[in-house]
Amino acid sequence: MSTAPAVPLEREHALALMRQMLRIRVFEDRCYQLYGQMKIRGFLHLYNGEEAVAVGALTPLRDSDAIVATYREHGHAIVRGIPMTRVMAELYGKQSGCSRGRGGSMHLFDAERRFFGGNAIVAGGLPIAVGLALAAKLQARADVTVCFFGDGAVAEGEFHESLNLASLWTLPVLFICENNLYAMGTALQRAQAETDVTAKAGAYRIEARAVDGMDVLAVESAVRDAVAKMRRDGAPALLEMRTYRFRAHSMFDPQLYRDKAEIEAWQKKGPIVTLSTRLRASGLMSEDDYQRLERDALTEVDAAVQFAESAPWEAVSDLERYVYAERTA
Amino acid sequence: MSTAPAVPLEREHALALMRQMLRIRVFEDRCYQLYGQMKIRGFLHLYNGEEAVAVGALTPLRDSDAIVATYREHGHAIVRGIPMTRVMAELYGKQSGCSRGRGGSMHLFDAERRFFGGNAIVAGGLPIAVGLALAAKLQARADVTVCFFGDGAVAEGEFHESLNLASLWTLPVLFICENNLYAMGTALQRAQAETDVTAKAGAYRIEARAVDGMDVLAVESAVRDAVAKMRRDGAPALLEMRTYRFRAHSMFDPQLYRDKAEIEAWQKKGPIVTLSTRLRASGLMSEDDYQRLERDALTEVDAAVQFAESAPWEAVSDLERYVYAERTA
Amino acid sequence: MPNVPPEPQARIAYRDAVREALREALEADPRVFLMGEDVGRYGGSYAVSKGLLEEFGPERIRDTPLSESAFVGAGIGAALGGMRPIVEIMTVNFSLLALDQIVNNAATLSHMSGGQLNVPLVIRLATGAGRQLAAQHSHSLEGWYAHIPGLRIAVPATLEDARFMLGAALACPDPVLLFEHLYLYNLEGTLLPGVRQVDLDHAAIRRPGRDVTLITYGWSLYKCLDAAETLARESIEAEVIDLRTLRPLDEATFIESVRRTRRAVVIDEGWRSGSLSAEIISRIIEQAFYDLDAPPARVCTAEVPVPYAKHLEDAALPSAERIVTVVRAVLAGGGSD
Amino acid sequence: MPNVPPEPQARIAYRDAVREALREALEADPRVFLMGEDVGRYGGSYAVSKGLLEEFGPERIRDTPLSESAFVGAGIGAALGGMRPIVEIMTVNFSLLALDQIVNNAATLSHMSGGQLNVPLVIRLATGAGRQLAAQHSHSLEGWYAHIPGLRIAVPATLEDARFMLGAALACPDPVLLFEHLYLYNLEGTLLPGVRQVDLDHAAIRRPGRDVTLITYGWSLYKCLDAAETLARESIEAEVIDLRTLRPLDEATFIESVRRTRRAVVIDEGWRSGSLSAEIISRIIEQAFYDLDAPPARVCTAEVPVPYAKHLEDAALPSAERIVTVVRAVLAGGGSD
Ligand SMILES: Cc1ncc(C[n+]2csc(CCOP(=O)(O)OP(=O)(O)O)c2C)c(N)n1
Ligand SMILES: Cc1ncc(C[n+]2csc(CCOP(=O)(O)OP(=O)(O)O)c2C)c(N)n1
Ligand SMILES: [Mg+2]
Ligand SMILES: [Mg+2]
Repeated sequence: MSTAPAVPLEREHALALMRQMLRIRVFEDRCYQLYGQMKIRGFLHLYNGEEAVAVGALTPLRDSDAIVATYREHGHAIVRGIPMTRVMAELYGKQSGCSRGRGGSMHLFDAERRFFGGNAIVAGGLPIAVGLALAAKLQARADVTVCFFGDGAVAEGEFHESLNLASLWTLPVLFICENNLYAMGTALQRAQAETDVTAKAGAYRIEARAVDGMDVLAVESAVRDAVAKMRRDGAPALLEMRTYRFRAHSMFDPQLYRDKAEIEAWQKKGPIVTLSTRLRASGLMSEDDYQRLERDALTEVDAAVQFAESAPWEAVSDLERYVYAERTA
Repeated sequence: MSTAPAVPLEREHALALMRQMLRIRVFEDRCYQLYGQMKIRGFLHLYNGEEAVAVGALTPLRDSDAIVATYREHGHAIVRGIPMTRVMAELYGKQSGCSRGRGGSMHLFDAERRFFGGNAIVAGGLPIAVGLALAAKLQARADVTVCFFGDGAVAEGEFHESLNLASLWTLPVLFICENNLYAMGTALQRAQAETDVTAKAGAYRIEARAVDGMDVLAVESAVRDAVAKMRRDGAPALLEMRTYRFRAHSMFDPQLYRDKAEIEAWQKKGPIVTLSTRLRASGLMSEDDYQRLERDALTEVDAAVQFAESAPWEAVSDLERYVYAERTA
Repeated sequence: MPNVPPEPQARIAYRDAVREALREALEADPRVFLMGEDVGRYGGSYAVSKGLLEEFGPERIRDTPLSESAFVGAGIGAALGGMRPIVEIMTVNFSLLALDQIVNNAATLSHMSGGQLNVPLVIRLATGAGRQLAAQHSHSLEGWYAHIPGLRIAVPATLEDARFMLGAALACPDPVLLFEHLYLYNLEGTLLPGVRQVDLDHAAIRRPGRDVTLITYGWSLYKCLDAAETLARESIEAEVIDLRTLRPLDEATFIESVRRTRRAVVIDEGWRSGSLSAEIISRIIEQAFYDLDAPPARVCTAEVPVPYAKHLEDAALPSAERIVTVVRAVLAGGGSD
Repeated sequence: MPNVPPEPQARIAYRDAVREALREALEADPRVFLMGEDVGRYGGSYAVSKGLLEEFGPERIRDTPLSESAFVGAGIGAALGGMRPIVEIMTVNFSLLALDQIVNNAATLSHMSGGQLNVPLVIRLATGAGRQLAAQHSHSLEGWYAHIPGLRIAVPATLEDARFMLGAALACPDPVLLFEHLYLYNLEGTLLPGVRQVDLDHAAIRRPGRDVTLITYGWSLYKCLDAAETLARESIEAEVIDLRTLRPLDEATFIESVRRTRRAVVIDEGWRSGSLSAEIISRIIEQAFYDLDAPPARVCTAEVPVPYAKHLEDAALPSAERIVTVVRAVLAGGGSD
């Protein structure tokens, strides 16, 4: 498993990573509350504990790269730059939401930022990522497509078909498996005959590495390396991020399948506390810095809630719009 | 690649293998003619060149084992013991056919002989084989399920899902890949990033071996060993049979994708000529023996054609039967 | 048993009725087993199978990987192999990944083999919208599946059907798909005393009436019953028919009803175009055209991928209000909304 | 160009018309590429794309592995990425393996993203029965697909549509499924001079008539035209409408026709229950009920997985004879067969 690199870390960059992780954490915690208040409805899948993956993976990307995510994608959306206001408005189902209230938590989109969802079908995004990479290749662009999916997705046929196709055609897709050890209540070892996800990549001649997904620096460096190589050789790669979700699968999950001790053990190696300890130890971040970042995140989330609360509803008369493209005469 | 074993071969057994291969070859050649005469219609996929696989694989099985095959399954059906008369009648679309004329070449069935088709969807049989093995396991029977599929099927998601499930649940499925190097006109290296099919089994912790699929003795011994082990430990296995089809993919294939020289080279190592040479050299088979076996096969095929010609048609009034089970009051 | 007072019926939720059905089936027949995603440790994504793993063990309550095509196909194979599998596809939305197995194998094997094989497989699927789950989690495809010969499609709408349809499905040698509307899992009530089994052959008149026939199934049944209440206050007596099985359709029941009421409205959560309601209307036209006083009408889901926002989702789905409006229009000789 | 005599039209087969359309599209727009199983080296399983690999090279004529879900999904992704992919699914039968991508992604992305995304993807599929390919290779699911909002479903039945519908589909920002009946590939004739493009919006009256409207599409069009010939000999003038697109339906054209003829028969190769014909009948009932002299009727495929044997397959499919019989019954005030 690859861990953080030995290159010196700059204060500004370190704080930027911390800031992004805190933005996600505070956002998710607020979502949790808002669900209790019935402001957010439908399925809600929170990212607590996995922040290092989205932050580390998206930080090294270019604006022209494409991203495909899952239904647990608030963090990815926010880090990619979709304003938190628009993400929160989407969770409220408002017209100002990033999908005009039609998508909700599982379907955040931003065409301009090349954020292609938000897919609620497990493994459903992998073929799309392959196609986005094919488009880039055919257009001779050096852009990569980063595709996130869970450990549960590995069992789906689309995982197999997509990895083969990407490798066969030498397409620049970075497959990022967010291995949080469970697919709903199904532990990896009850879903996979071979639990080492990287071991599967060989069947497609794809290079793969496991990464400590609780360490944002490890994630960032692994992705940076993989993407740099990919821009040169155009070949796909797979990174398995070993991580853990701190909260239930969704808001309806009594978590019968795992015990508190396991969760607590993982919380001790949480991505925020890990980076925090490290930065304090190395003197790159003070307690004040941390407080400020957290305060900023709270302020931003407050503003997002404010925005969402006062945002307008889509008119019911527009229900049937956007099913087909609107033709301009 | 595993080749023939060093154990002594008995004359009777050797001739039985030869007999079965000749039955298939002569049957297929007749089908080819009959297609030209428009006696057989629809899609017709002939097995010429691959006879050693069906013969070697089915010979070691018990009556209680289950078989799942593809649309290129005449050989398997015949070796399994479905009377040639009923197979030929099926190709004619007659009521006496083994599927009452409803299935045709791609859908031969025999419930009694546990021959579960005849599946025209590439890779469609793999999940069914997993389920048959699951049934055997739940019923504590030591029966195995043998599942045939082509190299093309390896790219399908169902290959991946089925192998994982069989291994995860320790189900006695023998996956036999009939790797004839092409899926229609698509050569393996244009379909697979990793062309070694056995290399894929590791991703599911399944044991795999490549076998010389032109050598019926090699096939038989590999299957015998795999099945013996499977009856003990219940775990799935994969055998890749390296073989070649001598004829076109189906009757509509101009074979633009391969050249004559390649076909001729493979024909020289054909399963019948290979076994024949070997048996003659070792004195286990005389020219007379061979002539007699071939004559017997011709006689049997003649009789099958005779039977099919004179067999009755299903009544049109029975068109809607068998869609649902007929309830006995 | 005369003179024995009926046992007081405990209140039961639809979810629990399904669980009771599962438990009964598992107890009664060793060939029965349940498999699907998270049916075991998790307790079922809608808590339907909660406790069954502890009771019946992991051989009979099998958590599967996320491999819809393979485990549905494995259900077909196990059925061919002599078992009586119950496969749960978490929701109908994911069944699209298993559609090849369902349509090309489960539905064809009997006919294609000339009647040699049967596929006694039961597939349970949660279906429907109404919980703000958005476009990929809100399909109502039961009517769509009803197009496929070889399948039987059943939709338990009442507690009794939730409790006993599974038994009927397991007794049937054909593949049966049971669609449980996710909105109904919380439905509570008492089981009708005396009901011990149900069939898969007959529609049921859930409310008799003389002025118009409302033909429906699943969650929409309750919307129809609500609408009928409202209409009754206007002295319009609506007969409400619960189709129960969508394939084969028990057309005798609804044709007879429409012949009496001379007016019909079909209510169906499928998207309007090509919905089951179109089939029902066509059957009425083919068989009772000259008995009609007005063209049959329908209330369906708007032709949009179901949106997340509540007000939009509500607007997209059939509602008691829309049903009332359409019934009034039909009584005035007019048509669909 | 006055005074220039029209070029003599060469005879052309349907298959070649599709190939010409592909060639034109590939030449006109560098964003267009074709991918699918055996479209390249093999030349297409129905020889449609023969020669294109040599002409346009392997980057634009891409042979895919047998991975329907992945390459259809890749088509969606490529469309999102600015390309204009044409994905060939060898036959509709195999599209069941890609249905999740088609229904849950291609059809929903525009709406689900609030109109931000479009999926300008064209999927070509061979469809239909009639070649003794048996139950797993004879589906006619175009009507079934027409149930899904977000998709456009088009069925070229004539040489002109085979030649020009692809262009219209590529110009459309929405996902379009083009169903080519495998029986039509050998159809030969000359292209109507002057036709240079077609739309995806309108049905076409292929034969005018006053006594009854036959509504159909695809291969069945020719059966209807044959039936109309027979009927004409009995002085029954049938109007024949080719729907051309099944979603959205151009109902204006057939409703107007039925209002004139006052009688309708729908002919559709889908299985009868839940077929597109039911939708057509429902639309007629909803909009022209009071204009009808007899209940509309339909001729569909029997409700069986299509059998191999020729006499059984023939009996299962719509035929000119059955159409004639049903039309006579409708003219006598009766109904469907
Ligand atoms: C094809 C499909 N099957 C089932 C589901 C229901 N479901 C939603 S999330 C989930 C678990 C996925 O686990 P994983 O891929 O590990 O992602 P995680 O939730 O752990 O991030 C399941 C079974 C689904 N959405 N799609
Ligand atoms: C799912 C699916 N896709 C496509 C086809 C069309 N098809 C029939 S056979 C075939 C090639 C299969 O090749 P392989 O698995 O290697 O078997 P072989 O024919 O060589 O024995 C194809 C593409 C099909 N039948 N099923
Ligand atoms: Mg997970
Ligand atoms: Mg092959």
